[in-house]
Amino acid sequence: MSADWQNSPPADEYSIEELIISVLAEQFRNDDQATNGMGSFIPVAAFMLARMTHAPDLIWLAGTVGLEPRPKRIPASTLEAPLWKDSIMYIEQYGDAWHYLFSDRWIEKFCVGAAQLDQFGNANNSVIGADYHAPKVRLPGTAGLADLCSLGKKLYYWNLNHSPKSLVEKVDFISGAGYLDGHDTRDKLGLKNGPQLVVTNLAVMDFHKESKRMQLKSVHPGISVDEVQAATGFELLLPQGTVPETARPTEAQLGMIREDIDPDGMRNK
Amino acid sequence: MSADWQNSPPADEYSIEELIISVLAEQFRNDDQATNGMGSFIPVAAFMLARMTHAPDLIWLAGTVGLEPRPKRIPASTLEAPLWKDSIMYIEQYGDAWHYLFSDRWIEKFCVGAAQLDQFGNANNSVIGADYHAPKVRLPGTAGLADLCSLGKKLYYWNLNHSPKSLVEKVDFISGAGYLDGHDTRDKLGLKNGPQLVVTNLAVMDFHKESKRMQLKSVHPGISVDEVQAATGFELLLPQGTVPETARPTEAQLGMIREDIDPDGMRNK
Amino acid sequence: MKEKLTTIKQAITLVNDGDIVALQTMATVASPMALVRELIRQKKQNLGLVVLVGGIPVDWLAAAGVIDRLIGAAVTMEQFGLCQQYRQAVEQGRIRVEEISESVLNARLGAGARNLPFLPTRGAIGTDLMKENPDNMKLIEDPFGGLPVIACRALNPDVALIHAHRADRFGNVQYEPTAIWPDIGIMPNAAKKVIVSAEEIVDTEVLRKNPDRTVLPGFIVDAVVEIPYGAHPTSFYPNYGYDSDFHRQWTAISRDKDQVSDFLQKYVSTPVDQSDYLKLIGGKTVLKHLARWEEEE
Amino acid sequence: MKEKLTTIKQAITLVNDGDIVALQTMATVASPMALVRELIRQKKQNLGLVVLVGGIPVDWLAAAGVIDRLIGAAVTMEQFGLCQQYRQAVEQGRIRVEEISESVLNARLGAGARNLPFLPTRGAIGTDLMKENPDNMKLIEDPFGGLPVIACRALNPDVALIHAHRADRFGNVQYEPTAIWPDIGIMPNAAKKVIVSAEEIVDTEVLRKNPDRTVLPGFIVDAVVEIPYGAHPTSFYPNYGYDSDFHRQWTAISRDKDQVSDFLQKYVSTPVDQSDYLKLIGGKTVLKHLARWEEEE
Repeated sequence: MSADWQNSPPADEYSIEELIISVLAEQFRNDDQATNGMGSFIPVAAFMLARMTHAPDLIWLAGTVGLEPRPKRIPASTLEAPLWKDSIMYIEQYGDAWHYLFSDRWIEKFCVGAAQLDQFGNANNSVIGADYHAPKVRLPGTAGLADLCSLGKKLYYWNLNHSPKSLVEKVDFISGAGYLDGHDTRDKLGLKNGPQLVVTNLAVMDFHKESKRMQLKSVHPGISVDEVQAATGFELLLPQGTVPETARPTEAQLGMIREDIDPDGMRNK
Repeated sequence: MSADWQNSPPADEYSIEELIISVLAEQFRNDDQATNGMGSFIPVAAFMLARMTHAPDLIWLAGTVGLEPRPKRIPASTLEAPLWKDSIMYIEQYGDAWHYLFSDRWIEKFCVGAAQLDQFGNANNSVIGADYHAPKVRLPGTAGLADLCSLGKKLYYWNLNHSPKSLVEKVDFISGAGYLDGHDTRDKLGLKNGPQLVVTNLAVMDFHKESKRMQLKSVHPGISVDEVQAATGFELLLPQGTVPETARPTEAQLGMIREDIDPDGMRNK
Repeated sequence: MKEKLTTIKQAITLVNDGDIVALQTMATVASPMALVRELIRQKKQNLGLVVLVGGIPVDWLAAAGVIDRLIGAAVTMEQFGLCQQYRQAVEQGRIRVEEISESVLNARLGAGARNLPFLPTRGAIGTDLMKENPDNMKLIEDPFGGLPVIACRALNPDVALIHAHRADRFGNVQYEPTAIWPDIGIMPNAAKKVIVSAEEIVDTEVLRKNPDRTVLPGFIVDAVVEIPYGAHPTSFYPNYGYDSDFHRQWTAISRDKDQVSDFLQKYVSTPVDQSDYLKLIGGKTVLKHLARWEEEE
Repeated sequence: MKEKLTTIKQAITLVNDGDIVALQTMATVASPMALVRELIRQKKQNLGLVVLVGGIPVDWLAAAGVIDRLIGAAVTMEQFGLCQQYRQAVEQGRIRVEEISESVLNARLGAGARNLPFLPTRGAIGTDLMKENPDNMKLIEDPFGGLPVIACRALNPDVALIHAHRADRFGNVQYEPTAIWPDIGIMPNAAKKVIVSAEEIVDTEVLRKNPDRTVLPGFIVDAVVEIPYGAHPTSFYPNYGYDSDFHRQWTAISRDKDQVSDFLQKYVSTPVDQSDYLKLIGGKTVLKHLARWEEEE
């Protein structure tokens, strides 16, 4: 743990990936449990950063497989063995994972990307287009997202391409349940928690407490509210008063990301 | 494997346990899979005997845990590690056992004892007496028997104390489903197979094809049909013609039981 | 990671009167006997037990009046006979038994561990277990038109008591390759709290050498204590066998109230700690003998 | 025990046209690629695939026209991108997808393995997966009055294809300590037939040294073949990493029909055996490189 991370000044130069990593890292507390899926270089960097700074006891289940691993740095895949090097435990993926991951008892937080995300935080990683059996684009598929969204997880979405195509009024297919039609439609199915935050290359959004509509939380340095709205496929709710600026990563955080966590730059791939 | 077991003459002197072991051994074929539970010295001896003679490929899951073990001899417990010495695989008992044991896909044959067995092969290892919550006798409990009886296993019961108390018209409590009320009452619940044979200190019984009532199959040497009937708490069906005599164990079988399988005499405990 | 290492006294204060306690135990195999003795010393009351197949710990807890109900598939000490104190208590209506089969136990605990309302089984269909247990076992139709199944209601014990080969101070628990019964394979996953005694507390580095042998992650464990020979008189493969002489001593007197009281006084109340207990049961001579496993002699 | 050792040609004749084939595969992890190539060589038709997360083998089987339906949670090669041949086939309606989540897959296969008509999950509630799959996912009430669950219909694939670290000639299969995904942890248990390729065939005595590492008992396995590097170009921990260069070669041409045809001709049809294939993919130099795992350099 870097001794001076708490007093480090905000950095002047940073990449958008580094900003997103620092925003996500902030979401993880010392008594949280988190896990990552495939292609999750940014969340993995965020977990590692949180563990090196304010949340050393954050429990991390790498790739849903390895408990408390010690990868030297972020490897080329977040779903291959080098990520869970030196784990304390291997979670068997049919039985154990059902207890720890596919239930709402443990591992509460999950960071994930989605091809489409709508105003109520519903996620689509399945198909673009109206015809499910002859789609315009066949996406990878829901993988575990459908489960995690419905099983009381707190979901943190990241999106490097904030656009009206990725943030849409209504997803073509619900691969992961957000707040469904808003208000209490999620609660009524007995689904706890749900989407918490959406961090993009332009802004940070959360969800309105009552209506469950997506709401601007902060804009990144140099980005205007209008720019964010113009890049969004639906009307974003605005917070009361001035929209704050997203906190920049600190120099100390950047040092850790660039030198310790991800010297190979997997976060940019 | 003893070379001359096939031509060995019937023995003159043998214990009732040895007779029962040889009768049970006969039930296991080369392509069968079998397992044993607690306190199962007689079935274990039968499996070992079958494997040393006519069924060398009989798959044995020792204590439901150890696949194809090589115990030196029958140990003092059939549910402790010495029984599954040198196994090829340990079957994990929550997940794997559900697939291999608590389904009707694998491990078809099971030998078991029951405190009470009725005319339709229903078994009781739970309570003696009418009041379930203040029974006359609290027996150990069903353990896995309730499952195995309902999950398409072929069940082979042994009983060293053939009496009107152990072979009763109706069990006080069905801990393991036999043919229920006989005829097609078992079939109607979709339960396959069921009790095949009851081997006691007096006789061997099977079940009538249509009525599913217990039927005398053979009487042990020196025992009369009347003696068997008198020791039975219900009317036994009789086969057509003369009731045959149970085949005695051979000299070769006795040698294997006494010298190789069970030199410590666990079968008599 | 959070510190979970504590004393046996502190650990057992996590058990409240009236709790449903999931207890690792087979007829003579691997049971957290030191934790069980501490339950008796702390005079816990009205506990319910969940066991797959209960042996001597069930008999002791029955004898000491700690338990008033049991959910399980069987209670017996196999070749040492029935648990007489338990049996008397049931016959006299002091312990209420919810007898379930192994697959029903698996289903109830599995549902609990997954936070599902139930899991199905087709084991036990046609038996009287269902008739006596309509609150937890219901026959339901297959929505796809197949055979009906028994829906087994989720069971989440308040606390699970486990003995293991080793653990670190953060509650990560390892088991040596051996039989993994549901009492270690599913009970702690379903329980709301988990208390573990381990033969030894090791550095986390030791666990990292064999991550496949870690059976419980620290985040589900609430307390861990170091108790060498913590399963005596039950067996703990490969470390030591069950103590036949001790079991026979117990069964010789276990029908008699006064003798039972003396026995528990001697072996449960008097020893000040595990080391004291181990001296009492015969010390190194006996422990060396058990380490050889009697069947191997 | 019964002999199960055979040739890859014989083993794959156990797969019939139209079968539902459960395939071990993650994005870039452990897939029985030699068996997959043999499916293509034998020109199997109208196969359905069951995958957790399919990678390059799914793309090849789509490209070769072997499969016409897929039951699975995702298809992607992670950092190497989408499976373009698969994607085109789905978009053109040549492959029908039953997309299910991981817990639904677990439930469908788990029910199959236990011979239960269904298992429940509360994953995927509220998604559109259910709407598209009413035959296999039905919302049912909890008979105990709790929240409803999705009943997931039992799935018993006709055959499972598995690659493992070692096996004996009787079909007992071992896996080294590593991630155990559902493709090895439950798929073969649910399947009606199981075909295994292993890095090496060993004497049964070798398996007896580590019975905890045996993942499949011989009695559920129908055929076993020895195929060193049988998972190439996917990874097989700890033996070898995935072949990044090979994956990139594939993705560079995988949108183009003719180039795809040439690629499959070269790597699938031409090699006469595994040894020939290994020479073709770069021989010892490449294999040595993969054995080091690129991340560890």
